[in-house]
Amino acid sequence: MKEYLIILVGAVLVNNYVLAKFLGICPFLGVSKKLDSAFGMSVAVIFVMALATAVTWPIYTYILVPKGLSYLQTIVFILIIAALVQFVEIALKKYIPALHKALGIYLPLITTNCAVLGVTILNLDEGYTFGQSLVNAVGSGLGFLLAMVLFSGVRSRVDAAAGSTPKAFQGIPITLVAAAICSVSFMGFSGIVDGLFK
Amino acid sequence: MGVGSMLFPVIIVGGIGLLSSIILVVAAKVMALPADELFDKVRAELPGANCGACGYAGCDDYAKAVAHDGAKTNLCVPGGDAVGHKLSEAMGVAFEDVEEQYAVVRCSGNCYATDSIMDYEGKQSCAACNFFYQGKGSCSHGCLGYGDCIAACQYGAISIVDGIAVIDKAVCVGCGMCAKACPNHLITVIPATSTVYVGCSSHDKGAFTRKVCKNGCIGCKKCEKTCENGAVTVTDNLASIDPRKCTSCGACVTACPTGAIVTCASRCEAIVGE
Amino acid sequence: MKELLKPVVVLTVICVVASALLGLTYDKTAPLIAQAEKEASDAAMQAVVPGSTTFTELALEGMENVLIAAKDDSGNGYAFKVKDKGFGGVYNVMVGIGNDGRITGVKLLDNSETPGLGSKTGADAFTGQFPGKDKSLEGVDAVTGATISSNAFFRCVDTAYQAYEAVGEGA
Amino acid sequence: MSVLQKTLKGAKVAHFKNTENCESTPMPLPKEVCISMSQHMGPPCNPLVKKGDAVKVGTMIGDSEAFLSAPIHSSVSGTVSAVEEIVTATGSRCQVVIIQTDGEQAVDEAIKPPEIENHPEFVKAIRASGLVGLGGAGFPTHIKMNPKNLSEVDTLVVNAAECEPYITSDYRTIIERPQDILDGIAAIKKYVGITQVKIAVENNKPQAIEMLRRLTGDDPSIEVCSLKAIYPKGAEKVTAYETTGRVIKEGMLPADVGVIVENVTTTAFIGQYLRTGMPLVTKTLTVDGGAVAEPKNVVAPIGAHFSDVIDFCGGYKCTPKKLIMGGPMMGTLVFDDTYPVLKNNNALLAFDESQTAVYEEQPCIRCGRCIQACPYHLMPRMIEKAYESDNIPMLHKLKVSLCMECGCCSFVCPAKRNLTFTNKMAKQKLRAATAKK
Amino acid sequence: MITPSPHFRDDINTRKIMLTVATALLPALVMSIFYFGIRALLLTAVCVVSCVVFEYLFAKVTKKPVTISDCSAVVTGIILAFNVPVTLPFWMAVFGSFIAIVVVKCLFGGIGCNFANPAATARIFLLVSFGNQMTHWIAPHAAIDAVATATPLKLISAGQTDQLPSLWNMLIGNRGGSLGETCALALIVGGLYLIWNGVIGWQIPVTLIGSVFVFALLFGQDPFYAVLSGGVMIGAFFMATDYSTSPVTTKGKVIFAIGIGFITMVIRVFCNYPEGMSFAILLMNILVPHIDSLTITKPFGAVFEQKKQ
Amino acid sequence: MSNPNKPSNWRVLTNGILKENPTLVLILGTCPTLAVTTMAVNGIGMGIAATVVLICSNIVISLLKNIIPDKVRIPCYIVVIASFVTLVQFIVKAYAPDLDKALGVYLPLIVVNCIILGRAEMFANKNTVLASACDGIGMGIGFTLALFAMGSIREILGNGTWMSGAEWLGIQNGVSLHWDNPIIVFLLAPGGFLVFGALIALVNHLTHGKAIKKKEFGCAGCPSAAACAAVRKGGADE
Ligand SMILES: Cc1cc2nc3c(=O)[nH]c(=O)nc-3n(C[C@H](O)[C@H](O)[C@H](O)COP(=O)(O)O)c2cc1C
Ligand SMILES: Cc1cc2nc3c(=O)[nH]c(=O)nc-3n(C[C@H](O)[C@H](O)[C@H](O)COP(=O)(O)O)c2cc1C
Ligand SMILES: Cc1cc2nc3c(=O)[nH]c(=O)nc-3n(C[C@H](O)[C@H](O)[C@H](O)COP(=O)(O)O)c2cc1C
Ligand SMILES: Cc1cc2nc3c(=O)[nH]c(=O)nc-3n(C[C@H](O)[C@H](O)[C@H](O)CO)c2cc1C
Ligand code: SF4
Ligand code: SF4
Ligand code: SF4
Ligand code: SF4
Ligand code: FES
Repeated sequence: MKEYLIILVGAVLVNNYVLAKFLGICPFLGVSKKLDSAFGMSVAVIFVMALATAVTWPIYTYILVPKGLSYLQTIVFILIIAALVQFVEIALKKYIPALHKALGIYLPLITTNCAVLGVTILNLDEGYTFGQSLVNAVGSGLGFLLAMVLFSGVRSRVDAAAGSTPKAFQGIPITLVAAAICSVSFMGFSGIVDGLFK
Repeated sequence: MGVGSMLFPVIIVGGIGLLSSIILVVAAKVMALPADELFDKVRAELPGANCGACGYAGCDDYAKAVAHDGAKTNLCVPGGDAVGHKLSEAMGVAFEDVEEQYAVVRCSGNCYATDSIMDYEGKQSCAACNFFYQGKGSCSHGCLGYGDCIAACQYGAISIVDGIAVIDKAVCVGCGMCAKACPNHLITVIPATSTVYVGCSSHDKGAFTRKVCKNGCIGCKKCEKTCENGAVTVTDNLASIDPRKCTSCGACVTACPTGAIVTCASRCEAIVGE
Repeated sequence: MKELLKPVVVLTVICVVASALLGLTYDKTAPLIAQAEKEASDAAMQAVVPGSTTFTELALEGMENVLIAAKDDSGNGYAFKVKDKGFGGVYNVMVGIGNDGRITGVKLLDNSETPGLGSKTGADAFTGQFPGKDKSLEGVDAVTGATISSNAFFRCVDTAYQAYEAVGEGA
Repeated sequence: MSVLQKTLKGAKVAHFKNTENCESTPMPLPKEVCISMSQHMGPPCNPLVKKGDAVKVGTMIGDSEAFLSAPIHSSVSGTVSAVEEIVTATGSRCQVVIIQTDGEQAVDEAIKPPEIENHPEFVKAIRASGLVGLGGAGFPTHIKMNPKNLSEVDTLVVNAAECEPYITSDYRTIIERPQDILDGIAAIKKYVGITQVKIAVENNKPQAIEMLRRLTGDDPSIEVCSLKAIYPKGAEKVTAYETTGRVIKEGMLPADVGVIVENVTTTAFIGQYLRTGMPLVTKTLTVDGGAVAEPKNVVAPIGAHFSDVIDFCGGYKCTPKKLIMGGPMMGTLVFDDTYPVLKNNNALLAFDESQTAVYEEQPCIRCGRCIQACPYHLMPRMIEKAYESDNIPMLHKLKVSLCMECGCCSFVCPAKRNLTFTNKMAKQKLRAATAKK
Repeated sequence: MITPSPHFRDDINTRKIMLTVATALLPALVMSIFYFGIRALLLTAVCVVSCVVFEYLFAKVTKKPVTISDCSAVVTGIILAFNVPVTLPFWMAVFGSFIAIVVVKCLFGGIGCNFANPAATARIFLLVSFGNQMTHWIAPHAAIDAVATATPLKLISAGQTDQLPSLWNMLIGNRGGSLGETCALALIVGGLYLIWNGVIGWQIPVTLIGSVFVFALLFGQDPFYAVLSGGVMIGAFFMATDYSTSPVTTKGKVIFAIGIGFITMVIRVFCNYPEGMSFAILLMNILVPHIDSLTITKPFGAVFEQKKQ
Repeated sequence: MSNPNKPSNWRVLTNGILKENPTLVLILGTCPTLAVTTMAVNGIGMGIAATVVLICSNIVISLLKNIIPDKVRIPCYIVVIASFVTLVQFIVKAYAPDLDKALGVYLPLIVVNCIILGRAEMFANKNTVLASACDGIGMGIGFTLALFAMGSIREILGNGTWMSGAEWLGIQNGVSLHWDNPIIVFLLAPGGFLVFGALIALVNHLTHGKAIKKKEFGCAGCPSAAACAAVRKGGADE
């Protein structure tokens, strides 16, 4: 239990994918304008991250490694994720249209979100077990959600004042500066994992 | 070496590729929903200005109407003929000309023609100034010159020249956003072919108008009498020109004693002449 | 049917071709990669045990923080690759210990310390203090502002000594 | 009002009641009056006279069928010289009747005290008097006196708060015409079936409070409520809440919670009218401001030009920078002093240079003072932002439609933002947007 | 002249407010000069001047109206100086001012538009960049190049509670720490002055100090030391109350202050940094837009339609 | 975009460097940009790796564009890209193991770099092999330059060195400024965001500066609005 918590807290607060590890920056910049879409996107990401981890971990551990083919990791993983996302989209559209309406528009964006491929690869780099990997996937997704939700508020403030921002900084640049401030604030949590679970 | 080292990779990656493509193809088949391809096609052709000139709530709405409700394909004003053609093509219907339009400001009360009655120090916007005595000008119908219309125009067609708004016909696409923004409803969208229009909106009595503005329409009816095509009528102290009858001959322009009837060329010159 | 089959075939063929090519190249480059890795590891070991050229790996049981324990074939001493947790996470150190039980050299390997702070524990100014010291590490100063990283380094050295003693007993 | 009830917020506005000891004095008859056909809420009246007609004091010169209108009477005797259209200070157009006075002030023959037996007759008489709310809004009083739920209306709140700075005309009414007030209250009690009366006075007028308490001391149904002098205690919903604890909800009328709120001078006029039958033809205004030579309370004929009123007060000391019709918090500016006195004018202020700082709008510093100050707990700063970004749903959510334009938010804003005015524009924008739907 | 109503305004303005805040910070400045010597004054001057100059230059470069006359940069400068050790090299202070004024404030549109507290953010940037210099605290009345002393928080986190200064010394500021944060008494006096003046409400300071107290108890620490050490006092009265970066409604302010208290104690107790005030302020700053939109006031007499199903 | 005369290959190539710089103008591939640019040399390494993948995949995809059916377009592209990425991984691991460590997980993540997939979708899919190759080269150089610039700024400010760790490029030790107190924050995540934002703003300023100003004049009732409108009219006729 404790080890799972360690992974979870670490993934959400300390090694936040967006603010500390630089994964999934594109949606972070692109979809954080409104709280609703930030939330929707994040939920979709959590979902796909967990699903992708659940599929890729066994394939890597039980097929690629025994055959000495771990170098195929990249190609196999991305293929699986791409197919998975597309499949999930089709399936949701057909069977759970309500959910598709909420998350559907974000799904195609996810294939090219480094956070998803990143989490599957990093899980293996860290040598996590299947359970740990799943927890890490969900935790990273939650970290992504936290960053997105927090940032959507900041964005609303920043965008509302966009008129008084210098021309050259309007749009993406000022958003990045805001991200810098958010990311520096998260540094305060460094060491929290050791501190909490001493 | 060789075959051996290639066998497993090929089997595994090929297998996953095969499997996933089969699943996708089957899934697409089994779970297929009618895609709204027509909508996508139509929407892709629209300029995306979401100006509402078509009469629908934005481009998506218009695309939907074209794709499913048989709306006309020539309603997108900013897109002009080009978009009209493409939409017709996408829908497989005959193309009708888009009526090209542009916006004109029906006020000629620039700073040489009329005065300001008060020293307005409040918020610098037409809508705000209009709250006080219907604006700072001695003519309460006139252009306030704070440029609410400029802010509304996505195309940068409007500028303030000598205290009144002037629209550059060459830049204006006729979306009508400015007309909605003007608190005095001075801006109207007219067909591109009509180059003569009345540059005044005052229904005040002629005597009063003459007092407050040199360029205002005083309702003298000279234009009505001059026009051979019967395009000009004066109602309620204000002339109006029916663009369908007007041949842009310019007779009324010369006849007007105050210069309230103008040509768009003279207006556009004002912009360049500045 | 054809329209159903085509995607399947195309994707499969692309996969097959791609993976075949990858398999081939892997065969070609794998030895190179392994060699590069070994060289790096050897270089680190050689750096901490002066005069050494080749090493024999020793088996150590029950010490999960010791990644590699190796004995210099020419008898100059031992090299231990030890892991611990630093400020930022992984913290690997190579420690060389001579036959006299004194440190012959240390080297910071993989780490995720803050560049400019914790990463200073990899700089010569810090690691240069170690050679010649014994287990007590008397006179070694921590890097100011990076106590946590320094302590991680000290713990690594400590672990290396434990491994050294274990090896010594075994030998 | 219970002890636990929280009072509504507001702004600590200085009082400047400079003219509180200036007895109201009638001004000499002007040469010409200009009587507007729009002196009330609701559609303007139609002129009943034309150029050349002779009129007398009290002659009805304008009326309308419309529900929310009240007739208009001539304030002088003389000849109509013109009926024309003007643009009013608030931007609407209306007709005015211009009358040249003959100096005789002959009273119209039809004028006589009304005979009233019952409620419908009372309402009819009030309408005939041309009375509209003298508290500022100009709401026709006969409609207030005739609520749909007559039987449920049990309380009359006499609004003598007079919360705006400078203005003392209501105060003078209390001091000078207490009997009119009591008569008015008695009439309303009798015909509208009121059981309790609250007289709301701000505690910066201790003399008035003391006097009213003395006069009503033996009547248990009348209570004189002393309200803390935090602007705007005179605003209808605020007054009703502070005196009775009843909340007039969004979309409700005072009558829906059983209350009629009536300005004190309006009440006094009812008393006077029932006695004399003279319709509303004069109005007491406070004339003050740095540019006025002798500030005083003036009884002016309705329709008198401001310039004549000011001349009576010794003319200008210096060039006025701002001419305010009404109080400084809510009044409207006029740009020239030919504007006529209206029924619901209660002050005319001519501010000099030193009183008219031009406040340059600075960026909002998010201090939250505007939110703290708004008596209605609105969020002016947020409304401003929503207005600027055209966020109609947000304007709706922020309930900008409730804003009474009291001016507290603009008053307290350290960045000098024109919040009240933006609210006004936002209200218009929201109305336009909802109308479209 | 025609202007919208009201035609009569309170005579308060932005500059008066900022100067009042600056005045309220004076007692703490005097105390810090008393404890740390003239360099405290110099460092504050460097921060203030560089803040003002950066704001001026930014306006010039971007061709915007120069706003230095509102004096908000002065307040930022003083607060920034109060948040760093007295030994900090001047150029680092200038860098901090750059971050505060240019990066955090002006780029976002200047006063009122910044979502993060300029001084707190700058302090964190400095802390992250110059860990050594930013944690080089000297004892009161010690020479500038004296060996570093431990702050009370450092002692608490190191478990050396027996070496803590007495509560009285904590109150009057006779302890190691950042330039302006040590003398709790002076800060409280300044804070009360601001509350009395109506520049700030009592809600944020009281709730913040209260929540630090409560969470300290919950986390098993001495609440009095928790409240008097580190930047709690300056944070509660001067930094968490910054208008731009705190919620506008009373309810929001209370939530905000509780959040700061909680995060401060979490960082102090569980994280690497001995002090969490500035991080907590910054983290809660980020939440302010959400707090604001959740605490929209209910207007007097408003009727909200029932949500449609 | 219905311009019939396609831009020349040279134009395509140079486009990527400033006008359509993938990182600083199109804002694609943000993650590696931010993550690996703590050192100038990492920027170069990442840039070169991505460029190689970009060129190769552009070529292959434009070759295959008529064969690949729509339904499996994305998976096919991804497989092609992933293969090249894996190849590059082999090479880097074998010849520049230090760079491999520095790039870490971002090396395999080139697969999902939006630049590559984006160019495949937007360009290679529609253009000839040669044009696609040119596009790949142009975009690749643009990407590399941007990363190099960012890496240089961050390394100089944050570490007080420049081009250190470039042994695999044959550069020994790089330049050291002998700065006792570099501003470490520039090496960390916040510094990354900050420098990236500043660079984009700079490019914004350099490229759009004129355009934005023109628009502003047209709208804000500035004295030269009329002249501006005339200029714009002239521009439209061009
Ligand atoms: C952004 C940041 C990164 C840090 N990185 C490290 C680090 O890598 N290693 C380390 O020991 N301390 C690091 N610290 C410093 C610690 O948080 C702590 O202040 C320090 O270990 C105490 O050092 P001292 O007792 O040597 O002064 C870092 C601090 C900050 C602000
Ligand atoms: C259509 C309408 C009907 C009204 N009916 C009544 C009524 O029956 N009883 C009443 O006391 N007030 C009534 N009012 C008056 C208003 O509630 C209020 O007193 C008036 O708008 C003046 O308020 P103010 O001076 O605060 O703006 C009515 C108002 C309107 C617009
Ligand atoms: C901000 C504000 C302040 C007001 N102040 C007063 C006041 O001081 N005295 C007053 O009689 N009416 C005042 N009113 C008008 C009242 O709301 C209300 O219309 C009036 O008392 C109703 O009486 P009436 O119909 O006799 O005018 C104020 C209105 C507002 C919106
Ligand atoms: C009560 C109060 C507290 C303030 N606190 C700070 C502060 O903590 N940090 C800061 O940089 N500026 C502070 N300022 C100054 C100013 O408001 C700040 O620069 C704004 O954030 C600029 O938008 C404060 C101002 C006031 C009125
Ligand atoms: S001038 Fe008016 S109609 Fe013409 S483009 Fe601009 S907004 Fe549209
Ligand atoms: S045309 Fe209308 S909107 Fe434009 S400046 Fe004139 S009054 Fe304002
Ligand atoms: S929002 Fe309206 S009601 Fe509230 S203080 Fe401002 S003007 Fe008064
Ligand atoms: S009072 Fe003024 S400065 Fe303060 S929040 Fe409101 S609008 Fe902003
Ligand atoms: S590069 Fe990481 S999400 Fe786009």
